Amino acid sequence: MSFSSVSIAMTGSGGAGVMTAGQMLVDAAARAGWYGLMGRSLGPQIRGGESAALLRLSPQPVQSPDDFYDLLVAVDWGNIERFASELPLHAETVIISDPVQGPVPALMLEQSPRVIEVPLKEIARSTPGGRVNMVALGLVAAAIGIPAATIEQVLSTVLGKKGPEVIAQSLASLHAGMQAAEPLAGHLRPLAPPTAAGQDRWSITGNEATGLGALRGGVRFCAAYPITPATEVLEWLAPNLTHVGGTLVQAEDELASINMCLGGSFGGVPSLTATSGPGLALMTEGLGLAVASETPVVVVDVMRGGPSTGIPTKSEQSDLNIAVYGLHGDAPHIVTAPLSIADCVFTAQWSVMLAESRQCPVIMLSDQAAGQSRAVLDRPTLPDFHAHRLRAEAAEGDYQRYALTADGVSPMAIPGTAGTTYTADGLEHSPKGTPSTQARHHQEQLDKRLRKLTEFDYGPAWAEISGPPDADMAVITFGSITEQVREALARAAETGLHARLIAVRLLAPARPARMVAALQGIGKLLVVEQNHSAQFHSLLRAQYDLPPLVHTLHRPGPLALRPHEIVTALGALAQADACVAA
Amino acid sequence: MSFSSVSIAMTGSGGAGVMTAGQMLVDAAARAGWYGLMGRSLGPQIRGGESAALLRLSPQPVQSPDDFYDLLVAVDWGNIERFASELPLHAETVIISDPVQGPVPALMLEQSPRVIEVPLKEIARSTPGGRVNMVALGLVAAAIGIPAATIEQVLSTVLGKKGPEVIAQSLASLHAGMQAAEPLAGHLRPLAPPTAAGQDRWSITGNEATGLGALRGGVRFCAAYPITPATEVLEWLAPNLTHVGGTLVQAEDELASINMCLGGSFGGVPSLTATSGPGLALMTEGLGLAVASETPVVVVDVMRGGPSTGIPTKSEQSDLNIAVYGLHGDAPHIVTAPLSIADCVFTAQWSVMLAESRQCPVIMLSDQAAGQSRAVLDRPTLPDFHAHRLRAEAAEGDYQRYALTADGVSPMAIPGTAGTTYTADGLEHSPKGTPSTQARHHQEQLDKRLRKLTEFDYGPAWAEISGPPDADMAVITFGSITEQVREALARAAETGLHARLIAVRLLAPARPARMVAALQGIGKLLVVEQNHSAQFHSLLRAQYDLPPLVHTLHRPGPLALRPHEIVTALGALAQADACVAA
Amino acid sequence: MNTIPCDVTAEPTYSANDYKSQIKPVWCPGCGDYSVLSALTKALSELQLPPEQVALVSGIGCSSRLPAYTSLYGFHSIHGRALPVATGLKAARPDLTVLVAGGDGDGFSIGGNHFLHACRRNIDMTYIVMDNAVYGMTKGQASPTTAPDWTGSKLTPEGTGIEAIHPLEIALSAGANFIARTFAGQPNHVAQMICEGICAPGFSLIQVLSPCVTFRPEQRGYKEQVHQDWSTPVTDRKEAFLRLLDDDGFATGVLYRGNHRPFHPAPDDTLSIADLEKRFAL
Amino acid sequence: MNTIPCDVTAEPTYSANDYKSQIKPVWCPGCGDYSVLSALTKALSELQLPPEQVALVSGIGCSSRLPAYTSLYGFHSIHGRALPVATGLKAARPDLTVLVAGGDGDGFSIGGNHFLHACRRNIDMTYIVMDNAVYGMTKGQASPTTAPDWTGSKLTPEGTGIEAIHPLEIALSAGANFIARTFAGQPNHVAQMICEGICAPGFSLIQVLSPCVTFRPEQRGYKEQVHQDWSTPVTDRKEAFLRLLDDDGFATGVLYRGNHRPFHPAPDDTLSIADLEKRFAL
Ligand SMILES: Cc1ncc(C[n+]2csc(CCOP(=O)(O)OP(=O)(O)O)c2C)c(N)n1
Ligand SMILES: Cc1ncc(C[n+]2csc(CCOP(=O)(O)OP(=O)(O)O)c2C)c(N)n1
Ligand code: SF4
Ligand code: SF4
Ligand SMILES: [Mg+2]
Ligand SMILES: [Mg+2]
Repeated sequence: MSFSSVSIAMTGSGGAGVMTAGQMLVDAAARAGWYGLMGRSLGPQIRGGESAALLRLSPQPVQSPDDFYDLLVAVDWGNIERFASELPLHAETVIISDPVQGPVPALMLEQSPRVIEVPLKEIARSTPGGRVNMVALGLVAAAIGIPAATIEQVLSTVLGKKGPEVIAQSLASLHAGMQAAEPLAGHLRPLAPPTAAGQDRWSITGNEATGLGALRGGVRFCAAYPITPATEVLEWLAPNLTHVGGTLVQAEDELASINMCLGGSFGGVPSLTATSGPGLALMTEGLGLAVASETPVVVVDVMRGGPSTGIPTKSEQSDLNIAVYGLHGDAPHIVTAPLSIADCVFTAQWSVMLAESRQCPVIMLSDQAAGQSRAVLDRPTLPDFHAHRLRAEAAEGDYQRYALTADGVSPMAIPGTAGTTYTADGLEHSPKGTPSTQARHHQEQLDKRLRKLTEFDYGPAWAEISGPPDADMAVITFGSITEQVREALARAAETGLHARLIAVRLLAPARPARMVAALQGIGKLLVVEQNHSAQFHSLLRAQYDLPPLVHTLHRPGPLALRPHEIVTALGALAQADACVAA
Repeated sequence: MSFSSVSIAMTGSGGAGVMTAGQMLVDAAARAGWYGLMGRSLGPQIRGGESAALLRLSPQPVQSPDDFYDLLVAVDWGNIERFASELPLHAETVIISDPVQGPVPALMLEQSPRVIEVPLKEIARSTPGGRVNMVALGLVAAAIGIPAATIEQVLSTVLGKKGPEVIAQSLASLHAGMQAAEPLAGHLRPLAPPTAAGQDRWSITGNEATGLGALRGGVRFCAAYPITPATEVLEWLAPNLTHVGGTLVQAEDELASINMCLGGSFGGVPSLTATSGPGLALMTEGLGLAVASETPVVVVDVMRGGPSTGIPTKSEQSDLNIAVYGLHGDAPHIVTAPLSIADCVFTAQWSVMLAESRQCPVIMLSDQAAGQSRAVLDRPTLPDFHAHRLRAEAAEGDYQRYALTADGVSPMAIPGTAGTTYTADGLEHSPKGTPSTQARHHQEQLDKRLRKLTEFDYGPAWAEISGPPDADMAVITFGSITEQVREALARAAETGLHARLIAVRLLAPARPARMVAALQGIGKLLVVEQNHSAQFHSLLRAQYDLPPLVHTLHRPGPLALRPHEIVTALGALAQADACVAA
Repeated sequence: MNTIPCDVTAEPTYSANDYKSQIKPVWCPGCGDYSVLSALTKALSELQLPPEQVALVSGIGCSSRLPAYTSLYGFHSIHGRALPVATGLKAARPDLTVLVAGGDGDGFSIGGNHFLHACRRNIDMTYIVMDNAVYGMTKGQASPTTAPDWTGSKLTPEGTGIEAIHPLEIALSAGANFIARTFAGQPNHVAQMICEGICAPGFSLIQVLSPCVTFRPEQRGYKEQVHQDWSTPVTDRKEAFLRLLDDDGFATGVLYRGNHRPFHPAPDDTLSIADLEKRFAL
Repeated sequence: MNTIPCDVTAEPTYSANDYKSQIKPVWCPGCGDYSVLSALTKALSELQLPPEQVALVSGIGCSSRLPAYTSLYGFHSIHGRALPVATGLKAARPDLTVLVAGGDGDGFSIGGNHFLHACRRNIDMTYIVMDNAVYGMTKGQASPTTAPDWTGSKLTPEGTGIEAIHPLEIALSAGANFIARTFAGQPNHVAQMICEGICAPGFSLIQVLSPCVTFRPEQRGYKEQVHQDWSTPVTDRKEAFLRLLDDDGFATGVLYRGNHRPFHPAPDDTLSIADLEKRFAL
């Protein structure tokens, strides 16, 4: 491991409250100066059901899960078989198990972790109004060395509204838990001391970050239909959009939400909606209209397990195909993907800018792992770009909404402007917008709609490229698993295995010249993605000339790809013989 | 040209009736022993508006349009600029123009065709109740040598219901037209004599053929929402499905029609619907459910100009992307395309068989050019295969709807069967069908759903491959433009340019081993398709290893690709230097 | 058409339990949907329908989880599309008894169009809507039956500001043939309504007020609010409308029992495919 | 909110022709939609609305071609989605006058759900449905307002066998605030209804019986069938329902003029983005 961190899983079913405890732990660690990450593994139940808070804390910035958990605190073992595979352990792992919950399931003992029994429930019972999750919280905080004062303060703030009695009871449980941490001493490496904050720190989830990026980019209208795991984007936007002078409408379905956004955007107001796979499927007809009528719009797809209803609460990167290719007809549009939780702000903001500038739909592929995880990170330096739409000025003459311009972008008139009225149309049309079945008009408009996307300079933001310029190996990836790849590459470098990182933020349109430059000198390529059919690999094959030797590492959700697996795949690629595989 | 044929365009706006005349001409030619093809070019108007009947007649079987029209009969020149480019002429073309309609538009004179003025309207006026389209019909029939008796007979049959007076008037116009044909003598090569019918002949459109194939395959339920140019599939099925004991329901929209089909199919009845691009876009969520719940269903997409509403009346092959990649999540399914009008029967029938056998959705990509064109052809020899779904028998034990079988197909219980009740689900599930969020179940079911498609033996029907086994050049294509490619290859062969034809009927899943065999010895490949962004080419790149030198010939609709263009592209490929392009 | 033995007298073969599966519901403790499940199985045992002759189709939502908890043929489809799936099934397999279940969001929001047209098409099936005036499954947003001033949703923190829909009125307008309302807290009444709905020809709508204890805990109070005012159904649309114009949303019983012709696609089975092919011959 | 000068007295600036474009309609000669176009331009000139302040949104169908024939800001969207597009537009740009136009297929078949929810949401816009009880554009299939025994469609050669929908009843149930019916053959009346619809707050529905001379030539007879029975609007839902229960589908005039609160999203504009960012800071 290239830096010091502690990974902790807290599991518990029903109203055990492990999410609350996990959240407080991250908050406290953050206040005390650590960086951190908290993901969630949830069952299908609305209330209760299995759940796990998946934390990683570190003195260095961290946005990737680690290979294994150092500490697993089981408030109970309910339904553990359903998600045990999401909790990789190793021989150094410490399991805290409450004897009243029965023996540690065999499944969890395969890697021979150390088991320490702590009667969490009994301890909770021993304090009046005691809560087992607070006991667990105290135990963990003490074990890894979070200052008591900080965790107490967080607890008091979070439970503030519940009144002094509840706070006092919870504090008592917390303290009881802290005292119970003693047997752990020596078994668990405490966190390395926090680094002084050189910069402001933020605590933010990917879905909140996406909402913020949208507002920063200029979005002032949103039509919303809830769907897991995208709902929080919409819920964050609802009050905040209003606060900055915008509007959110709850729609009757996704057909309505996308088309409402087109209406808002036609009115000149940058518009966005967020959804997940099933909703995106319902939106593709509307997105096609956005392409043909050249109406800017952003759709954030927070990906979950598919196909169909699939696994709504768990992450996957399997909507790449539909995002890039899912519109009928020749329908060029833009597809982006944020590379981390923090990058959700940048990518959402950039997506709005691109939609407005290119007058086309942008699909941003976030995912559950980024969207519903919280990170404590340095306040990101954020770009200034925001919505700029080329507008037509009031005119007397013959306004051509779909004029054939050199760069393909035509000035767009906004209702209210005199002299430039026109009818936006999804039928093929002349430059003026008059419906046309003529071959020439069709060709011209198809050319124009493609040109405005392919001949635009997206700048370096199309991908994040790092690593040695003389590397002959590269890893190419997209989306939130970039963080795992980053960590894997750092670790591999420590063992002398150097590879370049190409993390693609712009998935469509293709950037052939940029890719040639990015692949300069690369003879071996590893494609890393989280889905079953290696969709990214097939996209890359279709659009780019790849090096002679290409390996892929792909797996569907919900098992996160772990850094060590990427290191292993890279090692195998380094060993592989180009001639055999070519 | 490798065989003798005459190509005729009849244009006219408003109620001029060129379509009726064209239809009668094909019918008469057919009865007299010729083969033929009639396509349609239509404007957006419901009634009136520009239209052209596009015919080709020949003693040999013909399903491809020719390079140029030999004869253009303009009943009038209304809106000719809108579709002139769809009517390629050459110096040998004879234009029949009615002087009262004004001079021949300059646009039509660019290739210096011969113009012969015939006062069609005046001739019509000279017979009581005279109709200008019947005059034109008589003129053309006489000029190319269709026996008068046959055309008279067809006319009387077609107009039968309108009563003897109308028939008599129309016959008078017809005869007047025949007499007016005299000035054409010597200007137009008459049709070579018809061949004796060795076999029954059929007159059928692609949309009718699709309906027939569906019934032959076993379809007994259809839910329908009209859309151009797919409506005729549904309209043909409406009475005929009923006649063979099936049911058609008109749905409120395409979301309903696809889901009604899933309901019918869940009930054990093979189900199909037909639509075009915008409707397919609305169906992808339902298709994803079909994938996950393993419910057989066939969707015929009769492609038209896209994106969005696009050009509804004209042909294009631009829905390949959405058909192959348009479902969210990892959603393997089957995509087929008929290779000609006649092949619509085979491919529809095969598609039903595949859907039933693989328990998955099949999207069949037909197009306007095939669907709305009528061909006179030898009665096709049709395969026997039909729906066979692996059914679960009544059982006492523990029925597992999604059992992990070797070939991936699990016996499906049909409601009414005792002991095998289960719940079909779009949520990820265990083999039994119980919703599950477990990584293992997800992986198993994803593997199974892929395996049942990739490990199936589709047999030689996956593609039609012809041409010299030792060729080093091949043309690869799909869909109804295969006929143009066939004709081009025949012509090229006459000039000593030999190439193999690979016409792909199975567009998904990929058949890598078969493709390796098909490409055996091929160093140069020409990809031919009718769309703007070369979607087929990018699909091939993504899924197959292609020869070192690949050219593409692609163009959006509505201009049909003409055989000579393909010959030219092939010539250029033959000249091209592999090393430069590789 | 299926002939449902709506006057069963013989020795019963199936107990309510025979209609239950082994799967443990994902519902929250106290959720109204548990009672609907019990009531449904009770109704089926009263009618003594063989489980394999009954199909239960649903969409997506907490309530839409119902099928897997039964021993019927089930189709847990996608959000909003239960009615089309059921329509296709019944049209293709008129011999089956087709039931549909789901929530207010599934049925009246995303599924609103199918609701309208299913009422109008009036195919013989029974639609049970577990109405909790909220999207339970996605953690508490307003549905079409939510009051405009409910501020419990983060998506509409000031309330939706739009009036709740009247599903029974829409059903009546659109042509449903049997319309009833009941309350999950009275499972015997729910069972009775389901029995009557199944036995009524054409499209039957049963709105079940089914509390969401997690996101609408105040709905526990429904039991004080409901009143069985519609103990005798009316058969006249006008009277039914008048009833609804006075409705506070909590009257239970059969609102309306009509006389509309159910839709019957009628295959005639008169020709062979060879006959059809002949028509293409010249 | 826009304030429409519904009592114009000043010297008129815009003639009806100022609201027309140069584009020749694709409609068949004699189609009822021509009159609706004229009536619309007449209504707008009566209200003297500046063309650039008015947006006209439509779906797909013959009738939905309307926008391009006007000089307004138009959005010819996709089949069935005119109302959501218009809703987004009005919510984002409350200063504009928003009109929506389309056919019975577009509005009540594929667009039925949006119709329901637009009535309910009651946003200030005016929806003109050119009802010809047929899908004109796709060459003559039955729509939701087609009588069950109409055998003119190849898709339902025996008739649909299902009852026609009652769009005004649905609108009334769902919460539309202004509901009228008129007939294309009486363009002055159409214009008047459009004026009143625009001036009425909230969602206004105007059903225009607009003959399809090509696929429903018998509709030329509408002119003998219509009767202006609803010359005074009622403001009470109950009375409106009673009117509809007696309706033969040909009464014209304002059926209902309600008092429902229109939906107003209300931005408060109180914080900067920097303020929001601060909330993420530790
Ligand atoms: C196309 C689509 N959009 C959104 C969702 C997310 N979703 C699942 S259930 C649901 C609402 C459920 O509400 P309701 O039908 O009232 O059922 P309840 O959970 O209240 O019983 C939503 C919005 C989805 N699964 N699919
Ligand atoms: C998604 C989709 N489905 C189907 C169609 C085909 N379509 C175009 S217009 C139309 C019906 C039009 O009927 P209506 O709205 O009554 O308009 P009219 O032509 O009668 O004025 C249909 C089905 C389409 N364009 N898009
Ligand atoms: S969230 Fe509400 S509706 Fe869903 S299971 Fe819980 S109580 Fe029932
Ligand atoms: S088909 Fe009917 S509705 Fe369409 S333009 Fe012609 S007359 Fe009008
Ligand atoms: Mg609900
Ligand atoms: Mg219509």
